Amino acid sequence: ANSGSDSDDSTSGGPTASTLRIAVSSYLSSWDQDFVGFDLTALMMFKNVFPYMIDYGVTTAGDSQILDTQNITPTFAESFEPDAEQKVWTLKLRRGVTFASGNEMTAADVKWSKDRAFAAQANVAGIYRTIGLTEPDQVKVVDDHTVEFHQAFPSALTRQIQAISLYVFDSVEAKKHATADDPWAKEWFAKNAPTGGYYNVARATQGQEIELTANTGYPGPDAPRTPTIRISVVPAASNQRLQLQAGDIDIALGVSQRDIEDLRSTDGVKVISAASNRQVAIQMSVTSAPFDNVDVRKALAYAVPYEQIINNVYGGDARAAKSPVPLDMPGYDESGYPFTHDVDRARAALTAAGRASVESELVFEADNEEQQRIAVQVQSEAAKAGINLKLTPLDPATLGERRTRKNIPLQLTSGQLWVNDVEYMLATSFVEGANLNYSNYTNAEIEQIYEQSHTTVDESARNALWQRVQQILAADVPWVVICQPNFNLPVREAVAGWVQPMDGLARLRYLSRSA
Amino acid sequence: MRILRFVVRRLLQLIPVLLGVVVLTFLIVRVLPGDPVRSILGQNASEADAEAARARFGLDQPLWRQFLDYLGGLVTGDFGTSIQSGGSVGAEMALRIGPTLELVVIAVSIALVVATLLGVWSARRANSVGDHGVRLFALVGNSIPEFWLGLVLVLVGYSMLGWFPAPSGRVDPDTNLTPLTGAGLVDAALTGNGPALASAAAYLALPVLTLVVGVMAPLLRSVRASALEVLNSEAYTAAAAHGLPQRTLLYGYLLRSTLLRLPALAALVFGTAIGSTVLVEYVFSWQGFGQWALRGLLYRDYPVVQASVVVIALCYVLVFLIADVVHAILDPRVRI
Amino acid sequence: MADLRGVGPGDAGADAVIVTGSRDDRFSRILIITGATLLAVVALAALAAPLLSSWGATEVDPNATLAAPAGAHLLGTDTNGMDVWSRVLHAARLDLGIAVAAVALAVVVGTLLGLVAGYRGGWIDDVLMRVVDIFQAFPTFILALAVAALLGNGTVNLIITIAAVNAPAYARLVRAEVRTQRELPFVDAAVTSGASTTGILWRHLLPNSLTPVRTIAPLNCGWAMLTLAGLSFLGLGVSIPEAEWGAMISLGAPDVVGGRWWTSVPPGLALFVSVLGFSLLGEGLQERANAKRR
Amino acid sequence: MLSIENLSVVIHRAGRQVAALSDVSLTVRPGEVVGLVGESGGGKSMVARAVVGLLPTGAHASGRVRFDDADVLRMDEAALAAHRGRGAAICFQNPRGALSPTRTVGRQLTDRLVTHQDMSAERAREAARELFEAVGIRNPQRRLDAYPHELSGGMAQRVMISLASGCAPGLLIADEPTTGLDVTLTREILRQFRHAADVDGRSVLLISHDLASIAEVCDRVVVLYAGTVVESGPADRVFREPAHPYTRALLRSVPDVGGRPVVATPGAMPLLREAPHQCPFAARCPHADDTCTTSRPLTTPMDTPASGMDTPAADWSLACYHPQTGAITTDEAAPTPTVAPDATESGSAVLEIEDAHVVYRSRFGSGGHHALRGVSLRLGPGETLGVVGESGCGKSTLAKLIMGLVPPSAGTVAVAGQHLVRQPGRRAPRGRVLRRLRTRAQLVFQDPIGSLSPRRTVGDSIAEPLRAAGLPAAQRDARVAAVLDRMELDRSILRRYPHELSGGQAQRIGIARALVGEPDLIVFDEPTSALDVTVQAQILDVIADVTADNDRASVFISHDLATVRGFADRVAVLYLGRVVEEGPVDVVFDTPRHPYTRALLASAPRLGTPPASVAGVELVKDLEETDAATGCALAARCPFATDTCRSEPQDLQSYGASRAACWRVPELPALIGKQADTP
Ligand SMILES: Nc1ncnc2c1ncn2[C@@H]1O[C@H](COP(=O)(O)OP(=O)(O)OP(=O)(O)O)[C@@H](O)[C@H]1O
Ligand SMILES: Nc1ncnc2c1ncn2[C@@H]1O[C@H](COP(=O)(O)OP(=O)(O)OP(=O)(O)O)[C@@H](O)[C@H]1O
Ligand SMILES: [Mg+2]
Ligand SMILES: [Mg+2]
Repeated sequence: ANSGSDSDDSTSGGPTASTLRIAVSSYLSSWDQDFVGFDLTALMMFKNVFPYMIDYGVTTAGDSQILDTQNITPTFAESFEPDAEQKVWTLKLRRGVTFASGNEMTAADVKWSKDRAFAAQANVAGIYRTIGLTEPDQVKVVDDHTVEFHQAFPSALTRQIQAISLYVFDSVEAKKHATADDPWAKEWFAKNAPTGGYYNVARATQGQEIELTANTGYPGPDAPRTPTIRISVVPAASNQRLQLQAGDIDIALGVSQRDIEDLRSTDGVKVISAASNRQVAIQMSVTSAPFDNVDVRKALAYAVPYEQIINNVYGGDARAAKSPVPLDMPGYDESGYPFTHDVDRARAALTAAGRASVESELVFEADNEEQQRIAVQVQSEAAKAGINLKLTPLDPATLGERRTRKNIPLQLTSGQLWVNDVEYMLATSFVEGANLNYSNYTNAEIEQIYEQSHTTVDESARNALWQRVQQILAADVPWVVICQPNFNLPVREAVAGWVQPMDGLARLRYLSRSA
Repeated sequence: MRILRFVVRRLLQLIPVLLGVVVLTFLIVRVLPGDPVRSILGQNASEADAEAARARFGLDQPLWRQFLDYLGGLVTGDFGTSIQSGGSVGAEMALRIGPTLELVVIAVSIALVVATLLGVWSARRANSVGDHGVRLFALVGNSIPEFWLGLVLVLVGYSMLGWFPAPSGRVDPDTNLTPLTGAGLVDAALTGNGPALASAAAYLALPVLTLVVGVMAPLLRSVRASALEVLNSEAYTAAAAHGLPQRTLLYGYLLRSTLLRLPALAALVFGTAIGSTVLVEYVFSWQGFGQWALRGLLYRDYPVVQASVVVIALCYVLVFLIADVVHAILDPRVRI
Repeated sequence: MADLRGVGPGDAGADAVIVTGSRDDRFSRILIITGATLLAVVALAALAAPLLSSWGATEVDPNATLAAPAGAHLLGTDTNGMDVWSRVLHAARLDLGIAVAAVALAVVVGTLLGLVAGYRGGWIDDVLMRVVDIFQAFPTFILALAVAALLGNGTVNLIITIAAVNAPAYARLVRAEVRTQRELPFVDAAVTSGASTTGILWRHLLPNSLTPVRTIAPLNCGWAMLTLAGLSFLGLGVSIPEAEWGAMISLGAPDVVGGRWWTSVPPGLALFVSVLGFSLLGEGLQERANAKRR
Repeated sequence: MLSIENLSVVIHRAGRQVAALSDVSLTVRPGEVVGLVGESGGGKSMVARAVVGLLPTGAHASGRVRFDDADVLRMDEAALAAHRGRGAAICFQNPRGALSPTRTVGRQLTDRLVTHQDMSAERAREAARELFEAVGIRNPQRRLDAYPHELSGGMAQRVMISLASGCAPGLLIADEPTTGLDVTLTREILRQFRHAADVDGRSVLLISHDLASIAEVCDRVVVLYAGTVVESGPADRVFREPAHPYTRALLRSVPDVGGRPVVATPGAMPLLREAPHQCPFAARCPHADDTCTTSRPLTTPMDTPASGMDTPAADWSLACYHPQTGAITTDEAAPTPTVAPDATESGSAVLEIEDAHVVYRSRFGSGGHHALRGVSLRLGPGETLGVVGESGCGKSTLAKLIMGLVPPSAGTVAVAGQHLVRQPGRRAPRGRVLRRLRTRAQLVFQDPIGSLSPRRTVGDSIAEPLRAAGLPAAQRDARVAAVLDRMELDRSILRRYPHELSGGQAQRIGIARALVGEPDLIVFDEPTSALDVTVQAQILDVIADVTADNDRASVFISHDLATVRGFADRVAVLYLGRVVEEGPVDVVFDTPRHPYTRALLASAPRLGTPPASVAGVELVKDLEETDAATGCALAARCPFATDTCRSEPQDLQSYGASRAACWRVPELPALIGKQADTP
């Protein structure tokens, strides 16, 4: 690690096969997911450090391993099953599971943890709302190892939602740090990583580096394979690349697209590729001019150079998207989605809207290089169709605020749904007031389909609903769906066991490194 | 004793300045567009959740109330709670300021020493090829953007030559350095950790070099000009005309007079260097104060921004104070 | 007088001892001329940008991202498929413009503050100087970031930002100068001649106090360009797709690692040359001023 | 000891060339004090520099500078290093500047002692203390640890002398050691050099532009003009009967307390680009003819006995085709200016100062410097008042007070009946009214170039008072043109900037500016002390002319009594902020009452005949060492002070036509006689 050459690792006493070194772009904002801590690094760390009761299984797709969104299995839990009505879910804990402090994990810990999440009124509490969990009282301790979750209504998404929310803290330890002012030990949680997950945090230098050691007491399937993982923060993408090339890190999570092209042909480095459900789109505010006119929206949809973006921004390594529903999501259907890059039709659509040209700002994330490049391509081509865009990069806080105010006419979004299901997609993106519905889009029929889907459990019936949804969206065009870039991860050749996460949060326990 | 009185008086004068900085920062962060709580809440948060979060951080209070609370905290050394991490800002800052100060102090010190040596050397050979060479070199260094220089140094020093450690972190984790102040060299020295000392020094090399090159030119120019002025002064001529030996001339008559104007400039340069660290820290993955403050600003982490500005301002005014004291010590004409 | 070896050993036969003439003036002249030439070249490039390039500054070539320098693109294209040569040329307008305008604004504001504070003295001086202290104690980049975030990334706001960062130095400089000038007999002479306060400030103190400002300003322009580049590097400068060297460097810097030097080296060189131009000019002027003082 | 033969120095600078010295030859013998005199730029310092091998960069020297058989110009580094200091040591022109500001004077002296006298550090400190004592520094132990800025000018000059003698040089060179010092100090410092020659047996080369003050200490004198030696010879002879017209001109330019009027020599010294081929003084010389302008006179010994002398003087030589003979007489002088009518009693006063006090407050709160203590003066139209006193006695403060630049902290000041600044119990005028009022009194400054705004043209500066009066441009131009004519200046000068002016021109401009608004009062604050000797005389001429105007009053401030005598009607002697003696000029000069006035008169430089009537008083200490006593301010320095003097202040008392503030006026003549008997 200190010389820049990987040949003398073994002699210099540097990390051996037992240590895996990962570079990330930023340090996690906090260890406290209940109250704060919502950045990607943090969520990824939580996934590996918090004891989650259930998680996705693993399946193979093509020649890569991916998380199986259809198969959610107990990990720290013994079981997590609903009653017949699908309203009351019973969590059974394994016996003898301990936190790093030696305290046993009990139902009281689960209860305290969930009470804390509700008290926080922040992200977990928000997510629970989608499956009808809003009150601490709805979480009931049955006995030392059994907890019941009483949902207000049944939901097809419960497993998925709980897979991303059901973690448990060492309440005995935590209460020691609680005070009258700070009953939930926020101060302590902010600095101290909860223990008891697949990995424990051995050392964390704020802003800089985190060292994880495998939790040998993990009771479930897929125990961690690498004893030690060192995660270092390297903000500059080019530095990550250099270190990967030099063998000073094994996995670079923050390398830019153009470096990936080069890294494919670099000695000692391989690029793990997989199809991804991450979707890049432009959301058009249907409530503000000029995109309140559907023809203008269509004009933009015709003006976006899809192929050019795939080629220029992703080096061809992306899939064209033909529907707001991501490829690979059950129910995907591209019938009737007419939009391709066609300047003439774009102009025609604009004329149909009675406009010769329109002006708007195109908002994107300031530090997001990918979005910036897309924005440039879009701007350049849209201008040819008479749509003049002013590129507006916004910092996270301003973007957040303007999104809450819902006053962004046009914005680039990219992301993947944590739950691979159209109902979840509608819930988050297309129903009135949904959080990701930056388009302010509403459609009575979609609202109705959404209601209907809660209780529709039959697969084909659901697919029928989804087909209709896609037709409506193709006609209303609230979004211009640009493409679905593939996932690429450059790693050292010695690294094995990567499992492609459908939520974008790496599960480190599968990874290993040969000497 | 006089010096002490002078220092106390100057410290008192600092109070309005710091108060001004506090007020200004407090207002500026709140006037900035952007919502500090949205980014911690997650996508599913409702307006009520946001309100609750605001209340948690006291952001629902009227402005004057917030300010008084903040001021009260400051007086007791409490910088508040970071919105982003939920942790104490004071504690976070303590971890961050050490490394950055170490970087800047070392860089500025090196720059000062080198500028003094080179400047005097240059002035004594005024208008020789060597003199022009040194000046041009400093000018060229001064004209390269720091971040660009940093990238090149990483590429050459680490990637191509492999002489320096990877631009990640501040010390080799395998040396098991116990962080005390956060400043690698200091911690290593305090804990008597030899390997860590060497490692921390190796990690410091390139960022320090980047900063040194960036701040060198003005210092060099100033030293050279003052040295020339002294060399041309009647006082120096008189000493030389009385046949004093070179050594006495150099140490007794040239050096101290030459350095008179340096402290004020050094303080200024220190300020610039602190500013530059934002970029240098990014390029070298140094993760110090600059990156912390920048992140705080981007996410409108009010307490973090406030604390970082106040602390930088404090550093700055203290450095100026130190510069004044040093100047007063160097220059017997200064009345204090 | 610098040279103590003014009279050196001569060979016994020769009657005269000749010492070579001073090269002070010559070197500072070389500095000034070189600096001015560099700047003139850059300024010319800025003016003639549309003539010298066949691509627009923000024009995207859809078929050529990161294309190597070749026929159609003299210096290749960047990650967005924009022509690097043409952008480097066009960027000169923005960079020079912003730097010069910002420094000019800083000079005007700083000079006015310094003039008033220095001449008036007393509590006005105290208050103004504390304000200046506050601005100066404000970390440069944070101040710049705050103004940028507050007012947005527009060109005018960048000018204001960079001016705000620089004005305190001028205020100090001018104030110090005015305070020394104020004690000189010519001010008393003006007072006894019945000149008004504004007359004294405007006609007597201002022109004399500007001397140090004049030599600092070019150096400062170079520094302003670097600040602008730094801001752009942090994403707070000129926003894409506007052509600006700092932004171009920051966009292209990662490419260098992959051997695609053309995206960031040309803007880097352009920036370097311009800053160097200002530095040389400033150093030359300062040298000349120092020589005059001697 | 030192023998300079045909030394020529040409300085090459970018775009210009200066022939600083041309064929200069002179010798200094062991134990001899040689004076080197001449106008500024004459090359005096260049000679000094050549002797220690310290010529400026770009200098091209030829000839020989023999020092104890070695040629300084051809010495190598090592030899030079040995020669500097121990061979010849210079006391520099400006002692404040020549002392390193960041090293204690003690260290600076011990540096020299350790280097040149091979002393140990402790021994050197002891020796330094003794040296300080030897040059008359009181409390030397304490002064060793002082920094140069803590010293007064006189003290700094003494330190400088000690530094030079600390090198134990064979030859001591003093470059204008008394410039900027008062008359009283000047005498004292010059004596130090005589002492060095007489007691330590050193050779001394004494450089000055001021012939009068060094006349009495030199054995021989060398007169330098435009880089050439025009005359050299025994000091007493040369000063009594100068043979070269330039030497004569120089001597006539010096004011004399005896009342001999100053005669100005028109023109200025040429700045030579190369060694002259003619007599460099020809252009200004009343005796010049064609010979003078076609060939340069060689330096020849005076072979004809000077008038009244029996034998030709040894080594008296000069370079002139038309040597003059005889003492300088008043015949050559212009007629004395007309005496203005005594207007004190009649009519309204132009200036009225009533018991004015000025206190400079220190920046923080308490304390402050009481610069003027109860000054009362009254001046009628057409009258000229001379104000004299040592440096720091409050002369400039008085000028500022009159001009309204400082407010009186007590008492009142009125110019033409108007009050400019806030004064106890009165409202101050403001705005345009004030600006107009201000132009009624005008000030001519000591520093002629510094008092002109550096970045405004001369024309602009002159017109300033007219602008304040609101005159239209055309009228302004006419008035400016008129005043320029009176100052005998060319119109082309209007477009120049101050730095393009010579000192004399600048001072004419200063006077023009003062005159242009036709003020009721002009105050001259040491208007000639920064000027060159011959230029001084020219400016004094102009001032004499201006003060002769009957419709205007003038105040002429000077540290030098002699300067005042020529044109003042009355004179006031200022001491530590108080007027100690006041009266008609002739009365005060011929029958001084106050011991301080006597001391000033006694130390005033004098050429030719010694003073007839006035026996001198020697003050015992320097001004800066006295602390204000409750009684007479002079008590601490006065050799005649009694307990009464020390405890009770005396007001001005009339003694005939003049008034003086001293308890012992009646007894003084007797006391002085006694003092003279017992030295
Ligand atoms: N460093 C220099 N460079 C160029 N010319 C110089 C320099 N020093 C002196 N001179 C010129 O040499 C001539 C003689 O100067 P010098 O200093 O010897 O005169 P000075 O008689 O000592 O005059 P002052 O009474 O003003 O001291 C002057 O004309 C001056 O302009
Ligand atoms: N602005 C000021 N603040 C404080 N003290 C002052 C100020 N100006 C003058 N003094 C002091 O007042 C005293 C009188 O000063 P002034 O300038 O009137 O003397 P002067 O007689 O003109 O002396 P010189 O002959 O040196 O010009 C001096 O001791 C001086 O130090
Ligand atoms: Mg001289
Ligand atoms: Mg004075």
